[in-house]
Amino acid sequence: MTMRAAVLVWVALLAMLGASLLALQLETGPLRYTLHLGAAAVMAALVMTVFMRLKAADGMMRLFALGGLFWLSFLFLLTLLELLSRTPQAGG
Amino acid sequence: MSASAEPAHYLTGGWSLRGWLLTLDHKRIAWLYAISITGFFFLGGIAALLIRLELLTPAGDLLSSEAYNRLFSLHGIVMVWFFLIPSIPATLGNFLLPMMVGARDMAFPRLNLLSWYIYTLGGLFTMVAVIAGGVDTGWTFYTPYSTLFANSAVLAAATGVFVVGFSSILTGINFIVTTHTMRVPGQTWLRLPLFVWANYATALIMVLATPVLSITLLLIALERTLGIGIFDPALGGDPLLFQHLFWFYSHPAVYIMILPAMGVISEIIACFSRNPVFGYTGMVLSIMAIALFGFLVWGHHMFVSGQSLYAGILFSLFSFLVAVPSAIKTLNWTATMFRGRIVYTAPMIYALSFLGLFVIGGLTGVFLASLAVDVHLHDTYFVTAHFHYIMVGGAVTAYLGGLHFWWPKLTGRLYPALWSKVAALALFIGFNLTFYPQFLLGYGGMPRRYHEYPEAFELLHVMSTLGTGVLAIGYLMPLVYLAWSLRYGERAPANPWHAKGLEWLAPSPPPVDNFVTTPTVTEAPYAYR
Amino acid sequence: MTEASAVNDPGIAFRTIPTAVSDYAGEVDKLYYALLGLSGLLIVILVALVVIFGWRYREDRSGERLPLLGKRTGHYVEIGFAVLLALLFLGIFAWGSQLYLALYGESRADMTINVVGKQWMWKIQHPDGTREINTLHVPAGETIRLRIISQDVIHSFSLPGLRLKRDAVPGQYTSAVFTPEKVGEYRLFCAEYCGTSHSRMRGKLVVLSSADYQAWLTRNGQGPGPVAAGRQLFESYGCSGCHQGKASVRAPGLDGVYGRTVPLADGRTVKADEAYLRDSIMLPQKHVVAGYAPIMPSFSGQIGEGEILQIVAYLKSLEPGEWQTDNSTGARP
Amino acid sequence: MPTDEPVPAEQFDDMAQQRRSIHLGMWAFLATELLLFGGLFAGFTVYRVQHGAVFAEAATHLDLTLGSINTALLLTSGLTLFAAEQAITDRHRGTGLLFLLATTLLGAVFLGIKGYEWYAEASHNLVPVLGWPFHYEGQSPAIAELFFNFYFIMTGLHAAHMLMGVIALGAMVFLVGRWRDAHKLDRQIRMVGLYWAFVDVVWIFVFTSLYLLRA
Repeated sequence: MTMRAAVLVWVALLAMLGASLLALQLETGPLRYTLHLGAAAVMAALVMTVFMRLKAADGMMRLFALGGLFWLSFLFLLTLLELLSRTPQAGG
Repeated sequence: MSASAEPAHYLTGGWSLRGWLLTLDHKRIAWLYAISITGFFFLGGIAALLIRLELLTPAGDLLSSEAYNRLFSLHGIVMVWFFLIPSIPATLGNFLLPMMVGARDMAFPRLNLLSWYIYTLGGLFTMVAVIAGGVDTGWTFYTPYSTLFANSAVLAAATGVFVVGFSSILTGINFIVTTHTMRVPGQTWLRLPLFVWANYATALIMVLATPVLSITLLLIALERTLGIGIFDPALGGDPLLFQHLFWFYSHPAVYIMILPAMGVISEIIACFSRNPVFGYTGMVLSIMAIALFGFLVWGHHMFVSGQSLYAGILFSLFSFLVAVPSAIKTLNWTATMFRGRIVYTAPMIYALSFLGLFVIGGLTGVFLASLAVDVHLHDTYFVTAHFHYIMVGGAVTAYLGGLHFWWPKLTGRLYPALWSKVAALALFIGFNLTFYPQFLLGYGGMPRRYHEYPEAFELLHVMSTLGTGVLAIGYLMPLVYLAWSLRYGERAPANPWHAKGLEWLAPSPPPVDNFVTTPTVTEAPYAYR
Repeated sequence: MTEASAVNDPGIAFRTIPTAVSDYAGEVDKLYYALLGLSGLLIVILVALVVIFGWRYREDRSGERLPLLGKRTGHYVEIGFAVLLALLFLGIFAWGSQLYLALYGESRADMTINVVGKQWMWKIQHPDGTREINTLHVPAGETIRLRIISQDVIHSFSLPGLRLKRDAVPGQYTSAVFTPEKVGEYRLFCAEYCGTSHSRMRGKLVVLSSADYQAWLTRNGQGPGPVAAGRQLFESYGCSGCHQGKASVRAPGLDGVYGRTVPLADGRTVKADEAYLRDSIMLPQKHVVAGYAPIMPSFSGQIGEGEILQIVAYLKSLEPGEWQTDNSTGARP
Repeated sequence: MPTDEPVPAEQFDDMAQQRRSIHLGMWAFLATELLLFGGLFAGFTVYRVQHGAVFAEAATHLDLTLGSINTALLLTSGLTLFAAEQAITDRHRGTGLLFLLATTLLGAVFLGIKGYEWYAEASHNLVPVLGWPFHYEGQSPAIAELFFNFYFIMTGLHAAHMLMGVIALGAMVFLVGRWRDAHKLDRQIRMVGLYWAFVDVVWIFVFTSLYLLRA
């Protein structure tokens, strides 16, 4: 992992932040929120691959890095599933 | 003991306080843990005895309601977090895991010691909670009772549990890394003893589930101190969210308690059947499946709570499915005895007791996974009986079995064989006397956490209380003869049971560096034939 | 609490299978017997195997040791056992889920009884406004829906005779449906730990014949029915001032609101059910109706759950257009 | 400068084993941290879905400019720490020290700005702590209070992690200044780097869900 790559990633990160802030001009709605969250996911991925050097790490290390996310997804998915199916009252 | 009389090992030398309290030796840290959890076990046990004595009569005549509620909360908190969670991993696991992979120590010895200190700090907070008048929320800390209504030392108790969580996280990290990186040449993943696999899976759960409990308790603490309410219904908060977060930890926590127990039982049954464990691969897969799918079933604690019916059905389905790997393990333990040469030592009697109690606990779990039956049984004594069959009949019996199995290795001494067998039987009988009647009480409708109850339930409560007496004897006996054996017990050879496994290659007790020469592994585990 | 100090247990004996008060309870028992049978069978097989192996292969028996099962045979045994057990489990799962939906998912009922849990008593309101504490009288043969809520902490309304239990959660209605068949007195508990006198928060379920139930209502009915009571509260809390009156403050009319789909200020729509009406009183800005300003104050902490249930009953009773006539004539019956 | 052959700690056989162990251990620790924040985010998500409109409106009461500046600062500190790591690996002590100091400074400024934001919110009576007066102009103050509760807990927990990070960075400044065992410094700076980058990642999500998902 070179310094050059790191600088490029930093530029990309700031660009993503700028893009996400620009998206605020859009109308509030699912599209805008998706853009914000998508930008956050890309930024997080960039930080993890380059600043945390996952790109250079071996498979086991990557598994450890993503394992937490995998288990966390259980918490999110099942809790949200329960909430959204709880009572058929909120329409929309 | 004079040090000159025996060869140097990890117990000789450095008998100063400093030599123990600042030790980085995983074997000594195991002892620090063993002594602490024994203390907490008997504290929780005294609470249990008082609870059972109160329930001898339907009226609340021995204790006030406040005292009773504080006692069952103390019993739960102490037994779950200060005994069961650390029991097998932090003592036997700490001692044996590095030896079983052939290492000199854990990957992070300092972290290991730190984990014990954090445990002690958590214990201190809990003691503060007791001295400050106790906590009356039950071990589950349900909101809004714990946040807005309870008038007891909730903050100190929650802090104690919050703190002790980090000790189990550190132990977990240590186990995971040690299993990954510290194995000697030849000790491949599929040659690891099941005890190592079980503790590895346990460590995964510790690392991944405990932080969710930590944050949940932190939220409770913040709501009580700063008034930052996350669960307050008046602000649109949802008490069910607390239950989701709590059980996301606390259901997998059951597997933290039972997986290491399963590991112990696999070692004992293989050794005293003189057979390799039946279906080793199946056992490994089952262990890992439990660690994974154990995270998908927490909602079965919430079937009557007002959660979505569809979520309830999904959680029920997962709960049935997670029972299958446990059933496979039971089948394999039984099949391991097939065409064996069975030796009835005390550890084996504990292991067979475990088998019986665990199966009853597991199958009654299937009752509770069935939605409509659970609605009737939820929060009754049936549930109390069920989880005691798993956690006490299962985990504690296995802990005692493991302690008897590895005692010669731990101490270099043998204990009286006859007494130990009597104690194992007393435990089995006492346990069933205590908890079997509670199944009947439960379907009969008797709710949990009741200080007083209708007179019709009296007979079974009396039986249960009487059983507690026998059970107490079953727990006190080992305390006496094991302590006795430390001084007067016969010296143990390196491998008194002719068992397989790297730990038995080391002298008893092992030297500080565990092995005289670094072992290598060339064969599958459990090569008893 | 003095009100809770007199515990009123039904005088019935202990039975390991409590008397089934409804057909549903009998159905749950059948599932219970099936589970007992299945687990009994598995336990017998296990114990038999352990005893046989333990005797046959004990150490002091001499003779050659027979070879172990082949690896492949072993796998067949494991997989076969796992598949068989999984299938059995799936069957029980489906059985249990079906009953569960019948208990909690059913909304058709002949009558709705309100249950409010409070430290440490159960407050019960019958459809005609009759109220009782810690005892629930119900008519046999009628399908009854319980609408349950808690005023403080979580409680759980437990009727073992009906194999029914439902948590009373603050801030959220829960419900359960049952049809009692057997006249008699049965147990009633709070099953979720709720503080000091949790174990005294119990009483009884009294199943009466339909005629006896009517007679009981007449004997005990006092005060106005819930609709009338709700109407009174609607006025005394000042709701009518904005929602009904000609004041300068503009609030949506509520006649016929129940069951309607309401458009909200944020573009969503919501079905005006009981939970919605309750939220609108306690957390008024959660769902602001389109075209109205979010100015309604919250009544959280000022109004009891029992009172909310009465107001909701009143609102439910209103027909669409009912208020127009009221307002135009100015008449107030 | 002494750059002898590295000696592994007693329990390890060689340096490769030690390095691997430390890395795996750190990642396991970060997985724990992830689930710690994850529980909080799960709760936030639940309420964000339940009380969408109120939360979105409440979010407009946060200072987006300061939040964005802080995000940029933190992202930049990731780069400077990476540079410091690189310099230490290449045994450029001076450069390493410089970048470390820059990182520490960026972290400290972040905390300062965060503290100012809290102060500003407190002076607008938006801190529902300890029964302080909470005055909120807008839809449903009760639910908005819930939003602010989350805001203070999430940013507070994150700031606590930042503080630990800044302390660790300070310690690294001291250790690099002393320059005793370069191999050990390599390992230490890697661990601090991983932790700092993790805190960075968490902030990205804290910022997005609290500041950006606004009306």
